[in-house]
Amino acid sequence: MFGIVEEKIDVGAMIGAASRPDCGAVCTFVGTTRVDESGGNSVEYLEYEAYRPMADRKLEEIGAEIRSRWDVGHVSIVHRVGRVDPAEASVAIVVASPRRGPAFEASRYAIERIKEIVPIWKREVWSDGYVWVGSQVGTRQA
Amino acid sequence: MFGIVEEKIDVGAMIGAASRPDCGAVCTFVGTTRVDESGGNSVEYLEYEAYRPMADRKLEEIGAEIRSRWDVGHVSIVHRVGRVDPAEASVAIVVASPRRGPAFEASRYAIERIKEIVPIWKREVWSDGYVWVGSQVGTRQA
Amino acid sequence: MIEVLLFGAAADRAGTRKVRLEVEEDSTLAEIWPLLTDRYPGLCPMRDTLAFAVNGEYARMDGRVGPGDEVAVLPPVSGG
Amino acid sequence: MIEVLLFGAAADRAGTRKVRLEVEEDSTLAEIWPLLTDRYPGLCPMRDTLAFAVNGEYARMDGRVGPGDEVAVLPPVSGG
Repeated sequence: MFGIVEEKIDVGAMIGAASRPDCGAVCTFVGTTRVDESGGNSVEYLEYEAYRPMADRKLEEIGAEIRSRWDVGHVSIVHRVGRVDPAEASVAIVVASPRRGPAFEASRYAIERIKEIVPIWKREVWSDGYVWVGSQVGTRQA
Repeated sequence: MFGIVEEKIDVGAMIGAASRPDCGAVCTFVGTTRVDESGGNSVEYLEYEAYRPMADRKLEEIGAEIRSRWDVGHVSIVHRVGRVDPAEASVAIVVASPRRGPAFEASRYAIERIKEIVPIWKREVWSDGYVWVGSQVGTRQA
Repeated sequence: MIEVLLFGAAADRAGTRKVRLEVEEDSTLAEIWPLLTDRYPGLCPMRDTLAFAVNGEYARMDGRVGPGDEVAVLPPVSGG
Repeated sequence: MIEVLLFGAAADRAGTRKVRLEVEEDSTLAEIWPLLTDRYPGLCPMRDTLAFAVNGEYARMDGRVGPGDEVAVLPPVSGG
């Protein structure tokens, strides 16, 4: 399963769906909203947007890259859009493989590739304004 | 949370407990029963036993090693004993950290250390007998 | 006519998320960029940070664009 | 008296999981091993693969053991 979702991500269900008798390892990466602080202000939440359907397709492409590089039995990648509150998941990657090495390597690869090629953007909404991560454009005074 | 358990592992709940506003990454490793096949026979389930309370203490030690090496906000390691059926989890490791590198590295470290120092043993129960993994002692004809 | 979609910081700077532009058959992204910055000068300083897509796939500045195509203006991605 | 716990393949080979042995004050694991293999010769071929613990912590063959201690015979661990 690959794609952009608007609702909360059910990571437990994703891991359940990845568990197969031909695999001995499941590695899961979850990215969550971290509350940064600076100068008395703090991040209140993150807000994500995506260019669909290109973003869905790029997530599928990452899955295909993984299958071509490693012996894996299952890959799924889900990225949430909209408001994501502190400690909630914005992205979840689940890889099952017969042995543990490929599961670790492929899930790490997936998050790095997401940050390179998938058209998704986040802004940090602070107590004193927002800023688009990566562009440094926003309403916060630097 | 560190320790040996006898019941099914609820990985979703462990990830929920690991998600914190001061962390942006949660990496989870789950080891599951893989059905190997050889010569027309196959693994029916795994059966684990542990030397308690030494095993609990060694899992805690691995947690302490991780905290001394990486900047992590949460570590938990749970290992199940008794019969573990195909695709079910025998071990779950959950690490949350502010940034993703330490979460990946520490969870990989944890599973390698478990395989080195924690007094837990598994036997593969095949359709034609069993074998203690690592000792090659059992009732199967090689 | 082409449809230009703007995302993230680019939508912020332009003050819009979608614009329709009249373009010639067989234009290039390089030719379309000045049409956009004429209308939305706030985009101009972002030029070196932007990527572009045509019909949902990354494209270079010499990539062809014609009537009916969808162009996307993509600031540095920041998913995860 | 000490209590010796056997696990995994070692329990299999000995045919028991627990045995009580009479030992002198200030014995060593090296001195206890022959007492065990006298009683359970099936253990003997495993010698080089085994580790030992005294009172729940890994110990070397020159590790001290005396009455009241718990000794564990540990085949190669295979958790995970």
